[in-house]
Amino acid sequence: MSILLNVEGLKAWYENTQVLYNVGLTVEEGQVISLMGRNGMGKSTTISSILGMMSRVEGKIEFAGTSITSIPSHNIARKGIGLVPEGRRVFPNLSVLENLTAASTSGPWGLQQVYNLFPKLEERSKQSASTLSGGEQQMLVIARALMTNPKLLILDEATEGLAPVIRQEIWEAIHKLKDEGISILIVDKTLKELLALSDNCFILERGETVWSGIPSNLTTNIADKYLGV
Amino acid sequence: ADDHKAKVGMITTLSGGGSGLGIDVRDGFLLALKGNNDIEVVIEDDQRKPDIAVQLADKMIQSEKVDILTGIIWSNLAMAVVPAAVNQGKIYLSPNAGPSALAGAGCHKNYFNVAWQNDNLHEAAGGYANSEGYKNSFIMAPNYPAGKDALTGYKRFYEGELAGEIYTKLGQKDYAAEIAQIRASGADSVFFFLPGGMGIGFMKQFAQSGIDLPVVGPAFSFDQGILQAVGAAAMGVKNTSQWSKDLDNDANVKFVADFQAEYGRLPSLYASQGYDTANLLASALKTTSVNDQDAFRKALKKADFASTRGSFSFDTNNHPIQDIYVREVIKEGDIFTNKIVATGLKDRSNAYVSECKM
Amino acid sequence: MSISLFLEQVLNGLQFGVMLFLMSAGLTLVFGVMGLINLAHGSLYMIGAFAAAAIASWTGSFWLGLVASLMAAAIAGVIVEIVIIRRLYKRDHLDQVLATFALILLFSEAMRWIFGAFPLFLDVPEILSGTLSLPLGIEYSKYRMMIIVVGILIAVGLFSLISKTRLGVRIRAGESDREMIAALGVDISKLYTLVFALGAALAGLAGAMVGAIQSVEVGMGEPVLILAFVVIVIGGIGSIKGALVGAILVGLTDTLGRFLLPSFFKIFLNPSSATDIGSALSSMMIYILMAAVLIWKPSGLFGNNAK
Amino acid sequence: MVSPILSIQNLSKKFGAVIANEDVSIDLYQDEIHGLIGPNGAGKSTLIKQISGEIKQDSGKIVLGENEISNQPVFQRAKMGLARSFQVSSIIPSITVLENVILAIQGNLGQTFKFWKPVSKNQELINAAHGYLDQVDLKLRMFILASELSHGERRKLEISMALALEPKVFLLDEPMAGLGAAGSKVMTKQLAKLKSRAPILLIEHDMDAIFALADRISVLVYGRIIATGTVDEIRSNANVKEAYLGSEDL
Amino acid sequence: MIKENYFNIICIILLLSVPFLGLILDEPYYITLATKVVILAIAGAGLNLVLGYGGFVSFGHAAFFGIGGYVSGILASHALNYYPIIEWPFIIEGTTQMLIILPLAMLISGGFAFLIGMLCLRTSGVYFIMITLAFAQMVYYFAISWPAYGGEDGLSVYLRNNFPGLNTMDGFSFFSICFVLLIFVLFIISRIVNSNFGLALQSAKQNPERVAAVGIEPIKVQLIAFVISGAITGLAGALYTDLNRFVSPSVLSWHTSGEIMVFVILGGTARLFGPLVGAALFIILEQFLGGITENWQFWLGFILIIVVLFAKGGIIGMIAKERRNG
Ligand SMILES: Nc1ncnc2c1ncn2[C@@H]1O[C@H](COP(=O)(O)OP(=O)(O)OP(=O)(O)O)[C@@H](O)[C@H]1O
Ligand SMILES: Nc1ncnc2c1ncn2[C@@H]1O[C@H](COP(=O)(O)OP(=O)(O)OP(=O)(O)O)[C@@H](O)[C@H]1O
Ligand SMILES: [Mg+2]
Ligand SMILES: [Mg+2]
Repeated sequence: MSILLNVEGLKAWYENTQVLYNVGLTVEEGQVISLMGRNGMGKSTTISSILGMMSRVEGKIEFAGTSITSIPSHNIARKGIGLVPEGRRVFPNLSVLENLTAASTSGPWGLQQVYNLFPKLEERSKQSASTLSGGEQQMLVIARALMTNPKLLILDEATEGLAPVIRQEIWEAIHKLKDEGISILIVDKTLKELLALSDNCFILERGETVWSGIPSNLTTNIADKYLGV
Repeated sequence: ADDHKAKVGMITTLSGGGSGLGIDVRDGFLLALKGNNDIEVVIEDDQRKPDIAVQLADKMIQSEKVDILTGIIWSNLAMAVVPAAVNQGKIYLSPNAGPSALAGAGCHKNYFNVAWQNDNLHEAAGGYANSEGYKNSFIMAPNYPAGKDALTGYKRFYEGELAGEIYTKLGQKDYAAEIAQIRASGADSVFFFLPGGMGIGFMKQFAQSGIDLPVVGPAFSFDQGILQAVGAAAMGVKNTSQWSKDLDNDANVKFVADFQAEYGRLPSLYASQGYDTANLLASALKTTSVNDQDAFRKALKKADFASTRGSFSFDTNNHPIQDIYVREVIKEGDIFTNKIVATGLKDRSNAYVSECKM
Repeated sequence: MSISLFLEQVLNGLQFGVMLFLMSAGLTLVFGVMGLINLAHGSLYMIGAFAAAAIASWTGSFWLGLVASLMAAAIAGVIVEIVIIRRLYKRDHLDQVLATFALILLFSEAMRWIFGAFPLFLDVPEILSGTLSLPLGIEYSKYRMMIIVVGILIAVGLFSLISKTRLGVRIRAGESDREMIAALGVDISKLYTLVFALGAALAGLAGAMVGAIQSVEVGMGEPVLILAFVVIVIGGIGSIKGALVGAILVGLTDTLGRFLLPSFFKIFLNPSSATDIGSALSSMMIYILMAAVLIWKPSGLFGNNAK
Repeated sequence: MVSPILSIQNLSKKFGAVIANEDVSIDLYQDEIHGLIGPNGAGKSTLIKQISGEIKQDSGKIVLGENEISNQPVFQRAKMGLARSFQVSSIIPSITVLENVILAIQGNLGQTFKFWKPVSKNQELINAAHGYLDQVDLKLRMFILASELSHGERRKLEISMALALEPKVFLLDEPMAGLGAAGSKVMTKQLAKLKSRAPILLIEHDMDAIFALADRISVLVYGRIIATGTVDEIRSNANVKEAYLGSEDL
Repeated sequence: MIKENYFNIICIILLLSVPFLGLILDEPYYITLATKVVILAIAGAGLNLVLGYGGFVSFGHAAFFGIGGYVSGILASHALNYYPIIEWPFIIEGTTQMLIILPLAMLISGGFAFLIGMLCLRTSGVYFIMITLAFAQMVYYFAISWPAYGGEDGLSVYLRNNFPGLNTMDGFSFFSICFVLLIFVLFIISRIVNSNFGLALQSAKQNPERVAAVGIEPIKVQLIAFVISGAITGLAGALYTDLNRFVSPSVLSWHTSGEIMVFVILGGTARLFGPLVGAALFIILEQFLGGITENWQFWLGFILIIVVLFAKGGIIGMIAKERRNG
């Protein structure tokens, strides 16, 4: 299997403060990868760096064999990375439908497909995104990322605030996506499901990759040390 | 020799809106002083802001130590600068703007107006309206002191009825509503005072409206600089002025020729006023010194210079006595300009002489 | 006062309103949609008018002048966006205020440098000069009629562009979260340059069209800027519909205020103080209107979120 | 009979056609954590927003202690003892973490209209703030700007600001969201301690936490309360299972 | 990069040296300019309180500046003409005492700020910018068309008002009064912004919902700040009338609001010395460029653009990056 995303020796800064020191991770085609670590350890920053949203990064980030460290965000996204950011960044002044059309590209994922995945969204298609409930917003951003028909879907805390039933549906959906050949990089706090789903895990501690391996190798010991569980 | 030297501070509008007027005054003034080494001129731009003008006057007086101030275009700036300056013993020669407050009770022996009292051109328009037999004028001006002076001036001489009297917003550019009122009023003539861009807008819109009434106004909206922008819409309009390019006297012929040669454009009313102001000053300096203020004032008051407008003398309140002409807008080749068609008022002084205790 | 005079004034108010809409359309677009406070909008308006006047007098064709106004303003807009504005999206709004204030100075003075201090000539084209005869004996200027038509066409066009097309949706998305829309694969910088150019072109067009019946001079953009802001704030920022309604409301208020207030005060005051108070009040009218609207609806008539 | 500290009586709220709350009544007693669960969009946050005053109910009554507060503005209700956390972190980004907490303290103490003494020299306020930051494990980060916090850290700050209000009632909208496994564990312990200070109305989608903490639970579905009861009652309620919990083996 | 405090001290020294230089070189105009900078800096400091710290951008501060100016002008002109301001129900005479005029100017402009603020603070953001402008424009048009105090021609008072023990007509004495007032105003503002109130004010700008949720009424905080701000700007207006011995509606025009705003942004918003640095730089540029070319506005615009592009957070932002409250 070929490597889709390869990150090595990644460093990143906010203004003048460095927060990533040495992050490395790889995503192979068709894999589900989880990125773990306690609060503030740099998971989201790693994701921002991959998508070209940080003002200063150093190190290697390769997607589908080409370096994407110094190209603008939108070009990275167009290469096939779809992002579900943390903190539900819906476009608040747009309706649900408009949020989706803003992101749409041609491909297997279209309005009908995401509506099938989240019927609630169809029901609310005219409602302004800012007035959706928290969980509804979360569904919307996942749907929105899918509308870009990505090769690699990045989910940052995508199940936060979702009701258990829906969360299960999301996990199932991820399974389905995986089956369709979409690679997935997940940050999530629900360890159990995550581990059941992942092909590989990376753990961050203060901006460095400190552990990586397959889920079954993640002993309670390691989990306790790095994740506090 | 050295006695006849003088330093002049010119505060005028050289940037922003309305700077065309200031530039003309300055150019006319400097033209007259060409080759005159006795008079040193310091020029500053007031940006058409009264507070800046006041500060520049302070600068001229305190730092530059000028003897004479001149240059201000606008009444409100003049009101800000002149009283303080003349009270500090400086001579002020106004090349434009003659607010009534400075002609009547507020007159001062050190203040000389070389242009006109604000009402003059409007008065002449009123007089002309009588001579043309207008009986029902519609009159209009912006809602600020100079606008009120204008309508008052017109009414002072005009003897007919008023079909309407409107004060518009200062700076207004669209006059559809007023034009509709004019159309409906049954007026037989229109008098308006709308300086600068306001007048351009009004004239163009009036011409478009299809109303066929004679229009009279003071020269400000029909002078050389602005006229090209109004274009054919101004053709045939009568306007009142104490000066015109075609005035046939030696001083004026020379002025018009020299100005064109120097600056490559036709002179304007304002340029003539700047030119006259400088010549007045030079004439007084020929015989006296600024250091002897009494004598200097007397020399100024004699107005012993060849004015571009022909006869010119000062009344007791130091404002001009002069003829005010009626001009008509014509086209000379490609250029719109004016020619004199009548005399509106002869040897006109102003309404405020008696209030001036000097 | 006759009915037909009153109707004519209503028509005038409507036309003034549409004219105001033309002036503010570009501003709403840039301001509401891109979230950019562009004080230099008036300068683009002026550039359009000057370009039209220059080209019209050179070629003798008003229509070529109009085209020139669109192009000159759009080009100026593109340059300004790429060189200056683009660096300021991430900054405080106030930096935009300062930069565009500086642009006013720069553009005004540049125009004076190039064209001199006196107003330029621009007149309505031959076929649109003169008046139309409407029912009830109303004579109405053809050119003003054309302004009404063009204004309404532009309103419809803009409205569909912004609310109906995907381009419009993306532009609006960018306003609330540029970073996010870029991360979804949209080249938001290019879009914004486009929008800015479009807004500028509309300003330029308005400058040329209005310049033909008003005056083409340095500084002509400043009062317009204020009026345009009043209009879009009354309508609700970012709403094209709001701008149109706001413009017509302002146009009617101003025109009818000017016309009716002095006669109204004549009912119980002597004519001269009635004229005084009436004209004083009528010059404040649109500001009173704006304050009243905002106190009643703090985010304008059609604005949904106060930003 | 003990009277409730917070009593919500027959609240209803509609947004156009969407019925967000219909006839919702909940009483909150001393020493109690009352869990509020329900599917996404059931109207939980809407309920909290009505209680805190951010939006106005269509009908119904809210009583805090002795006082009806249904028509009070937000800040009054906060002053009277309602502390809320927001579902999406709502902090003040341009000031430091410490100052965020100080703001809450000064709001609680009614010390806002002091114009002279610098906050940075006000040791009392600072010490108090240290205490609240300690409770959420944020003390080490207190001098950085709140905008520089990571997502999870913001959640913590949010809670610490609620603590600083020393309220009569806590309204917590998904405090665990984004905290991570470790954080949730700590938070669970803390909330258990907190309820002795003031009762908590707790919205959570984290069932481990809610079942561990809540004394009673109400389930909101389509704006209506379909069940209220103890943890065990709710767990075994078939309707709740279908509407909310799903097949998750608990 | 230097500490902001050191930079501030350097500013004060430079500012003070200008009038001394003026005295030594016998260039009284330097003193006038320095005084103008000081007065405009006071106006800017007032605006900075709401615009910088409070985060609501007022485009109507010309109203307070002008009202302060007219209070001074009207009181003085009545005193000079021996003509009472009101004769019924009781007589109010004019005065030329600065010690009465200045507080009164602050009181009245503060009062206006209260009324205007109460109505305007219902809105926010750009709507606030425009509604404040609307009120200022109403005052402006009122002043232009109201004939009692000169209308558009303005009101001349010929002499500066009196200050016990000083000859205010002497440029240096008048400068000293203004300078002391500036320092006093800056001191007050620095206390306010660092106080509890200041914290609430800065917070209300960022997140009013949050502020309300901790039991603080954001509107009340903002209204108080607006009133203080209006009063300070009114003080500057009164001094400006004294500087020019003249006041006219042009100080009420939106250009004045715009310029005060430009000073604040140019110097650095929410920086104590921002307005002073901004006003000084602006006026130096205006004088310097005006002296070398007729097209100085072009170059002024050009330089301002360069400043915005390369100095994030204004001049002080560029020189002293780190921003702490106050
Ligand atoms: N805008 C910012 N400016 C400065 N520092 C920041 C900013 N955003 C995050 N940081 C810092 O960067 C570090 C990493 O943050 P990041 O958001 O990547 O953490 P995370 O692993 O995603 O945590 P969480 O689980 O809480 O979301 C943290 O220490 C945080 O304080
Ligand atoms: N202003 C509004 N206009 C229209 N609908 C609204 C508005 N505010 C909320 N809603 C709708 O009301 C319903 C209840 O929303 P609420 O935020 O209370 O849900 P919730 O129970 O908190 O959900 P979650 O667990 O997902 O946060 C949702 O369907 C939401 O879309
Ligand atoms: Mg994160
Ligand atoms: Mg919720």
